[in-house]
Amino acid sequence: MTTALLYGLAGIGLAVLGLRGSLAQVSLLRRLLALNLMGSGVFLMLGAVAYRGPGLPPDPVPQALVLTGIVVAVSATALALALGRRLRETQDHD
Amino acid sequence: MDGIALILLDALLILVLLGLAWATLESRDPRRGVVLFIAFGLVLALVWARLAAPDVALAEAAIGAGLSGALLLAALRDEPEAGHDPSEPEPATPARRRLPSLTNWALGLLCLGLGLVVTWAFVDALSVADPERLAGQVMARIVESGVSNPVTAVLLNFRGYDTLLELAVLLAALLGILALGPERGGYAPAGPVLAGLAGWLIPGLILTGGYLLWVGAHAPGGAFQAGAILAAAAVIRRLAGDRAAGLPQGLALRALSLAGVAVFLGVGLALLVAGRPFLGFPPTWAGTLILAIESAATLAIGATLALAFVGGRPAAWDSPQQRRALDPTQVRNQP
Amino acid sequence: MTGFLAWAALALMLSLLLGLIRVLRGPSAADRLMAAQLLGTTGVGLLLLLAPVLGSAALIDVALVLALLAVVAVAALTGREVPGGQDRD
Amino acid sequence: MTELIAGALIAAGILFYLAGSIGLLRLPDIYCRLHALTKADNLGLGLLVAGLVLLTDDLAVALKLVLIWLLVLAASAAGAHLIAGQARRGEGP
Repeated sequence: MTTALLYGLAGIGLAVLGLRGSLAQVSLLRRLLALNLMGSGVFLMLGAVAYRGPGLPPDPVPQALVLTGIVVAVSATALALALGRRLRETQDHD
Repeated sequence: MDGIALILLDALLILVLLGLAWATLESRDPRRGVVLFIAFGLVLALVWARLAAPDVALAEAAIGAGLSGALLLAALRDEPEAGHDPSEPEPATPARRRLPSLTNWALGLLCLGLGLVVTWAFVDALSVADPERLAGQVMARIVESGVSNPVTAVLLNFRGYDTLLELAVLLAALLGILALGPERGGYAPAGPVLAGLAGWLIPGLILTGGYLLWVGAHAPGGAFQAGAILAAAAVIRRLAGDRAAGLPQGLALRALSLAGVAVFLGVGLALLVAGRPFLGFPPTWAGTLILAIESAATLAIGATLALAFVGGRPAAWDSPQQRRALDPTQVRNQP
Repeated sequence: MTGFLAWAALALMLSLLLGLIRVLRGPSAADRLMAAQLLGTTGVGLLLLLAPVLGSAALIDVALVLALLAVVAVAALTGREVPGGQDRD
Repeated sequence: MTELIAGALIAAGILFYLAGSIGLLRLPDIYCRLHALTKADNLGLGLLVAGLVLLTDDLAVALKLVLIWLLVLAASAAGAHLIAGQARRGEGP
């Protein structure tokens, strides 16, 4: 219970930090890093909900959601990096 | 007595995690930011291990602590910002400009408010004495799922639609990357150290990927982790000078990228034809079908993430005939 | 014994914290890289200790993956591009 | 008795880790630090693994632990070479 609360709050803090960064940063790379940190915060919240204490089996459903989320996040990051590169190339031509 | 040690460990882990996130965002030098982000992924993997989520810890160790770092670093190579010396004082280039301070404060306040609302909701949700969880239903019917690892059962059987759509998202991202331009420049041929490393690391990674795919049925592991590890083998291959990253050419590469979605859909449709619901595995066959889908998904995830590291449409994407017909260097240089 | 191992894990976490200071401080890229490599090894040790403490044998597999992927990250960080071979337009 | 030896080995391993981290912080130049780092990698984890192997009664687990140690050993040697090479080329940041 306390463990779940502790890590859940950490997840929320991480999500807030990432959200603020993704809005306030100007460079594309740092925005992407911030978005990834925000995603990790949300995942951590889900993971905290899934945790049920030492010795007890955790809830597999949120864990499976997180697993799906991690793979989607990395593919979205890869696509965003490719978009950023294309953007820079078109700007260089101007 | 080990209770106190674990609580202190929790506190340190959380402190380090948040500190690394903060430092990542505050880094002026983008390369430093990426290194800190890799360290963040490593600590997050430890956190998942602590939260009794070894399946997630495996994925985070493979993706967060390894692969996304490699992806970001490859992208940094064509980032003009990366060129300057970090020991120099901050140059006042446009890339460094910040938002006006008033907007900045308002933004901070807004995010904080949002965080407080989420905190309230989260604490409220946790304080329910004995919440009704889906876990009970998963455990009650896990025998029918064909696997004994509950996370794999949820991913491939009980919530198979999610995973199918996730593979579709992965494919869509890949198509986007391929459409946006040709691949990034390659790496210098490996020196003796890197060549020696690749010589044992690539077989080791492939073996570990196979092991995790197999073990995923009854213990932590599965297609995502295995796929990410295969992609890491491709990354090493490309770093050692092989531009194609060990991927096959032409039609074989296309088939590999499509394999996950194709086999998943094929199994679903075959079940429909056989008179069962879409992706409703018959319990006796479920184990075999899940292994078939997971094997295809592993290859597809590996190929997709490897192509993401390549960073665009590789020369090998088209067959040799197509390449001759449509010489990309000729086409690209026209205005 | 698990009590002792939990304290050992805590000590290793402290060591990880010290290594992180070098990642933050740098100053050179190689310093950060070394610290990142030490972080990987410390993480592997921590996972191996946590496996008996938390009673989860799967954490040994996590340690294996971390050991393999940490060196991939180091290789990516030291990767050299083709000299002058950037086909940028 | 076995537990005592295992505990001593693990404690010694942790000391090497701490020494490596402190060395990384305190030593003056990069090649010295590289030296401190490889000590921690090789000996710290090696002692830790030796202690844990004594504590387990599952042969498969023991073999996996030793395998991980060997992997880290080979990886850290190669990694240290790559990092030293980069430091010598003066590339960066």
